[in-house]
Amino acid sequence: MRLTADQDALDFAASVRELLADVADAAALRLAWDDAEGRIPGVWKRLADAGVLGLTVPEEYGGSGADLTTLLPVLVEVGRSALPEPIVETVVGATVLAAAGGPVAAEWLPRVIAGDAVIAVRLGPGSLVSAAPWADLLLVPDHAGVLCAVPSVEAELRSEVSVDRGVRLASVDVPAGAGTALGGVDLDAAFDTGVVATAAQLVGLAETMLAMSVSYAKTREQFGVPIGSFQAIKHQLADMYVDNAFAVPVVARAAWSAAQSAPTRSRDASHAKHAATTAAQHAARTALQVHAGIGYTFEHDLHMWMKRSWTLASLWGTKEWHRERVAQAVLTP
Amino acid sequence: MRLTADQDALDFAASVRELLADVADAAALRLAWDDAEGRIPGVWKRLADAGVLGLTVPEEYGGSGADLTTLLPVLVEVGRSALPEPIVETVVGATVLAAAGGPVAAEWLPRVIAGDAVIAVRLGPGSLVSAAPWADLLLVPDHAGVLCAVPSVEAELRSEVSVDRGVRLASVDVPAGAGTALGGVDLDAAFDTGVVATAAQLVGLAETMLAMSVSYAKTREQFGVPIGSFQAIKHQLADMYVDNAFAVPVVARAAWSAAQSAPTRSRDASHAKHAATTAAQHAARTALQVHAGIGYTFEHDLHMWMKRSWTLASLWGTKEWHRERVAQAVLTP
Amino acid sequence: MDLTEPAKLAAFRGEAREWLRSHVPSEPLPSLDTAAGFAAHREWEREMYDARWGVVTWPEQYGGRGAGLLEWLVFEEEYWAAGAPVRVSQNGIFLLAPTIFEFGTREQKDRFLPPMARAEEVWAQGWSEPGAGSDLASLRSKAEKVDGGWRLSGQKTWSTRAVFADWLFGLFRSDPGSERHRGLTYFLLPLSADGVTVRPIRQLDGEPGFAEVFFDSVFVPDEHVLGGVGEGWKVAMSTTTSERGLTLRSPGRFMAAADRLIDLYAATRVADPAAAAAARDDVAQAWMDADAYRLYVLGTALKALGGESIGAESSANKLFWSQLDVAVHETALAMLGERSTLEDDNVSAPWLDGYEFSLAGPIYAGTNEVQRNVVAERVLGLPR
Amino acid sequence: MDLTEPAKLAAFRGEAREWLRSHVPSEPLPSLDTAAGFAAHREWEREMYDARWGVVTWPEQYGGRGAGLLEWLVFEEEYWAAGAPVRVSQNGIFLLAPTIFEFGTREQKDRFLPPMARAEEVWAQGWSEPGAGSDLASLRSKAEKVDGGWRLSGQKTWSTRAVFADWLFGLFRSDPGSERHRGLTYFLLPLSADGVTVRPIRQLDGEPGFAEVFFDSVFVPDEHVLGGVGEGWKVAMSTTTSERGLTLRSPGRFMAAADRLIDLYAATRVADPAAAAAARDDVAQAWMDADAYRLYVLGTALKALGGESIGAESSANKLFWSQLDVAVHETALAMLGERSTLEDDNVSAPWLDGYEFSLAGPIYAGTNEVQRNVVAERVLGLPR
Repeated sequence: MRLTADQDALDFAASVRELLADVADAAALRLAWDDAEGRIPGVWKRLADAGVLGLTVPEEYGGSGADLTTLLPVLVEVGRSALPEPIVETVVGATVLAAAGGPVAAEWLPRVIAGDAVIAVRLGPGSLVSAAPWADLLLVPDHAGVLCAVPSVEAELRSEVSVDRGVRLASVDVPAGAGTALGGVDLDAAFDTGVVATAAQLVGLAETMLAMSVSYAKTREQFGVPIGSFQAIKHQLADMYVDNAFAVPVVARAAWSAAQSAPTRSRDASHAKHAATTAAQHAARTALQVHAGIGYTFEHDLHMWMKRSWTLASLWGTKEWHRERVAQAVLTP
Repeated sequence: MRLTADQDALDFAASVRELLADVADAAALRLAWDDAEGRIPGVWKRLADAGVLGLTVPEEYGGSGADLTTLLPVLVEVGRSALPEPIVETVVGATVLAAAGGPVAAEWLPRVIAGDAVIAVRLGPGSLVSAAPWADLLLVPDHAGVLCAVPSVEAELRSEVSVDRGVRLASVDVPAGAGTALGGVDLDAAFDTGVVATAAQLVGLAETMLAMSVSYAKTREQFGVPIGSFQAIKHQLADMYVDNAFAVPVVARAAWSAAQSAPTRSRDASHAKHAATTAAQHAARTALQVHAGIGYTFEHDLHMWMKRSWTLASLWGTKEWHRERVAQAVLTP
Repeated sequence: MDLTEPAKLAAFRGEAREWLRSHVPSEPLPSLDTAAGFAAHREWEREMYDARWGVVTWPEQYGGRGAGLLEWLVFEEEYWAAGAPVRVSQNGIFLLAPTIFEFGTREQKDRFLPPMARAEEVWAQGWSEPGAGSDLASLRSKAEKVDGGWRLSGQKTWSTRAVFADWLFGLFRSDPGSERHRGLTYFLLPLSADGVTVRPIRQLDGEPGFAEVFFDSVFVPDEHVLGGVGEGWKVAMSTTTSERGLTLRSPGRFMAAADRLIDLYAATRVADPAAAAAARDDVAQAWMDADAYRLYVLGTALKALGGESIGAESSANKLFWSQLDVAVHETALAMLGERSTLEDDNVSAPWLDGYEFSLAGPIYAGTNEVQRNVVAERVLGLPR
Repeated sequence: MDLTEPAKLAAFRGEAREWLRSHVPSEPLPSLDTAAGFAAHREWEREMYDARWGVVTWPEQYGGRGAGLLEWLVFEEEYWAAGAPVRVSQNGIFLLAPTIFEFGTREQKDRFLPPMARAEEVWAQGWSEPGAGSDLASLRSKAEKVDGGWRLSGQKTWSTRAVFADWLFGLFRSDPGSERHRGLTYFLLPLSADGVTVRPIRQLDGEPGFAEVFFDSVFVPDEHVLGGVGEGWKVAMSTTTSERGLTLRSPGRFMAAADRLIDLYAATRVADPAAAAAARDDVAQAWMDADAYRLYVLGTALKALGGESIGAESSANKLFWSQLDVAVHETALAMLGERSTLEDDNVSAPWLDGYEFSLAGPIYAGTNEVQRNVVAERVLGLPR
């Protein structure tokens, strides 16, 4: 048995980590935040070249045909770096297209793999579509509730402004007759994939916020000693560590259940989103309290990770929504 | 304006505190716990002689005709000393009898004031009757739901054993035709009186558990210093203090609302029970953690206060029940 | 016990409510952290001052109503219930003014209080330094005695409002050999003085809510020293106590927030019943906590009026309101769900702003960790 | 990743489940803290031993099955799911045995392990002293070298099971001049030895779950020293690590508790719908936390099997399970409402007992305050 990704997947994630450290560090992130487009130029193509975007696309479309457990450590890295790129949306979109098959899949999947197309999807309880303003193709329900593939040029978007400048949210309206209806897709499975992928990012966000806080607590001095020598700080950081350490295996198990289409897939995905959201929110609160004033500034990097944890907590179903989904699975005979 | 009891009420409570320190200290409490009867011999009469039992009984029946705000500080003292005596039950019972009036009141109230009779009542959501095994008179609903005054000799009791040896709980069954129906009583008002009186005791329990914990933290040494010098202990005790400090005025206000039959009487009573229960439960958990091993023993006094906080938390409506009652008052337009 | 509002107090409440009802801007003013917004808030303060609602607790001679603590609490309840703007003069009228009344000379009172009350002179605070946050006594910015006054050098940070404010009050080390609480002096100076450089700091919401202030041999005349030379710590503490205590976080603010939360709950019950159901207990808790805070502060005020000192209660106070404020906003954001992070949503934006603002609560004016130490050591008497 | 249970492991599970199904006493045994109950639990241990289910992780030559960590976790899941009795041999088989296997001589293994496994010799622990709780290294009970052995003097406390146990293992200061972790030696001795006095301590539930043990010049032969003289701390730590770590709080226990909580919820939904509704979120949280604990321990076990060391994870582990255990029982008691404190109620009593037991979790084997220090200093590398 193995509860972590396979070694080759870990090695691949490590290479992505190096790539992101190289092209998407905090400085690059800051530029993207101040930029109207809100993305880091060139990164998307680099991720495509590295094989990230095609990792879970079936081989028949030119992908690597890997499952979610292989992609998982990459998604944690994406969270660690608070990367402002539509990876989850595109990966889930590609999953939907592959399941639907047909000409739409044949047309779009190779472009996704090559990094030439971004997909945004609307699934689950929410009505906002994350990454829609960045997307070339939208997978959204039409007025009859049928999921359709709609080139974004044909859709009407109402963009919103999030406190997290690293995401782009919009409401999408599909004119009657626009787009292509997608049949034979297990939408719940696709939604759960997005939920687990988001949970993985939240775990990564929490890890970075913990690391930032620990290093700050070791160097910042008050009353003549590092604040990390105060028990009040130590214990807050210890609780922060424990919270996230126990979310990690829950997220891993959810990826396995999704990859195996286990009967507990939805329950496990919701458990993962709930645990990871709780850990990330806890991490954001504690990180700010430990950083105190400096963490409250826009100049410091912390706020970009905090606000990403706020948005990812609110998308793909809130933790309350997922807790109730778990409750319905385990409390109803 | 004044949010604390009047000076004469405070002076009276101080005299009761001295009385209890004299006749109902921890040693006496311990004896009562090991005793089959479960009460401290002679205390009831002493409380009657001191005027506690007649304090809120109308003057026409020989009482002092004071309201709940005057009794409040005495009830806090009762909580502080974890006194195993049916004061709340008897006070509420007397209130009900006085409201009902007639021969039953005329027969029983003088005996209550004199300390010759204990009353137990069943009001509110619960079905257990606290102090029933000690009572001479039971005020319980008959099968038709009408509140009746039933001499305990005529009722059928099924006694229960509580982990708190300082209380006696029982289910009470009233044979058809037994007892005297009591009309014209505002049962909600009587229930709220019991709720606020219980909240006052919980505040007193929390105060004693805080005091015990602080003095232990000052004297107990580990790693060569008093454990109270560790920030982890300091902050737990500070939070414990804050919790109870903010419950105190909520309980006081509830007593005022009850005394004035304010429209917010029930909302305020429930708020008081919720706040005081939360503070006492928090205090019990923290006190045990601060005392650690020694607090976990039956030899140490702490457990008697902890267990009293458990029982009072569970009687007169749980904090969840009261929170929902507040919600219905403030959330429904 | 007596919780009936006295007739005189009720009348005061009625008068305040009436005036606020007819004068509070119907549209929210632009952000305090913009030049235009700052000016608009100055105007609002001036309008209040002209109607003698600006500084109700001040003596009449300085434009106040000589209002007592209870009137002040009542005014604050009405002020926030009316949805009135935040107070741009806050640093001055709530933090500095009490200190001037206590330690200022007659000349200082006449010079500084009237323009402060009219918001012609808005004050920024100069407490913290890069190396002196929670550990305020470790500050190093210095004041050198020169002919007729002092020359200030060094750096302050987290100076609220400094970007648009006119004057600054702060502590400087006037005795070069001194350490910790000794040898500090309390100075008042215009931010327009030669040698003063203000560098805005963007806070969490991206707005320049506070600033770093650099002092390069800034001259301050002797008459702008508040209290005795070398007694700055004693003088300043009277201010930070009021900051932590009653006069900065009036219950009215949280009662108003709890009422808005209840409105949001009612709306959410229609729009997203499941989200409302999940938040129901937290909404009730928020209302109860705001109500408990109101009662606790009332009790403290009545104690103070009864002549009791209220020292360390202010730390318990700060712990409670700062946690309450965060919880109220977290509950709101949970109900807002996917729209909770939208800055351009009329419903979400105020809650999001309020949340970001609330996150500063457990940090400023002495972190909550410091406050817990204070409660443990000064209230409970635990060893340092 | 691979979470499929291997066929061999599944077969082991099936065998264990089958045996437990047909052998676990249908009625709960009398309390372990009574003489009769203690005897009954000894018999149960003997029955398990005879079927080679008593010490599954031990080598076959000592009556075990040489089971690995995964088999052990599976066995524990099945054991608690079957509602089997608590393990009276726990101190011995989980705390002492691993130490004997690591440090014991061949003679000591042959002398002590078989009767331990058959529960003919039940072990009590002798760690804490009145002055040495969280600060274990400050213990003062001493051992004086005499001809052929040692003479022990002093006092131990919180000695679990000591009231009815046969033997005790513990640390004594064998070097009079030594301090802290140095100069301690690990001894094994019968509680029936001359000079040993056991004074029962009634715990929260009133039962004598542990005891004080007094030593008045008690002779212990050299061959009952475990590990080297003066190396007691190193030897003992291997035990307390296992106590904090995997082998004392197996997930099966909490999964079984969460399942019982779900049953209670279902019953409460009928008996008191409002109470069930108020507890719904907490019940779901309890199930999720028990499941998370299971997964975390599985992950740790797989790491260990992969050759990684798991040292300080055991502190995170202890923090999580001890808080989970309290929360599960608090949720149950909240649903039980007015009946939650009844010792004579068939439904409440087990939850009340379990709650009282759970309250010891954050205290023993290193308080949670100590555990947080360990996580902060050893895992996160924060300064001492």
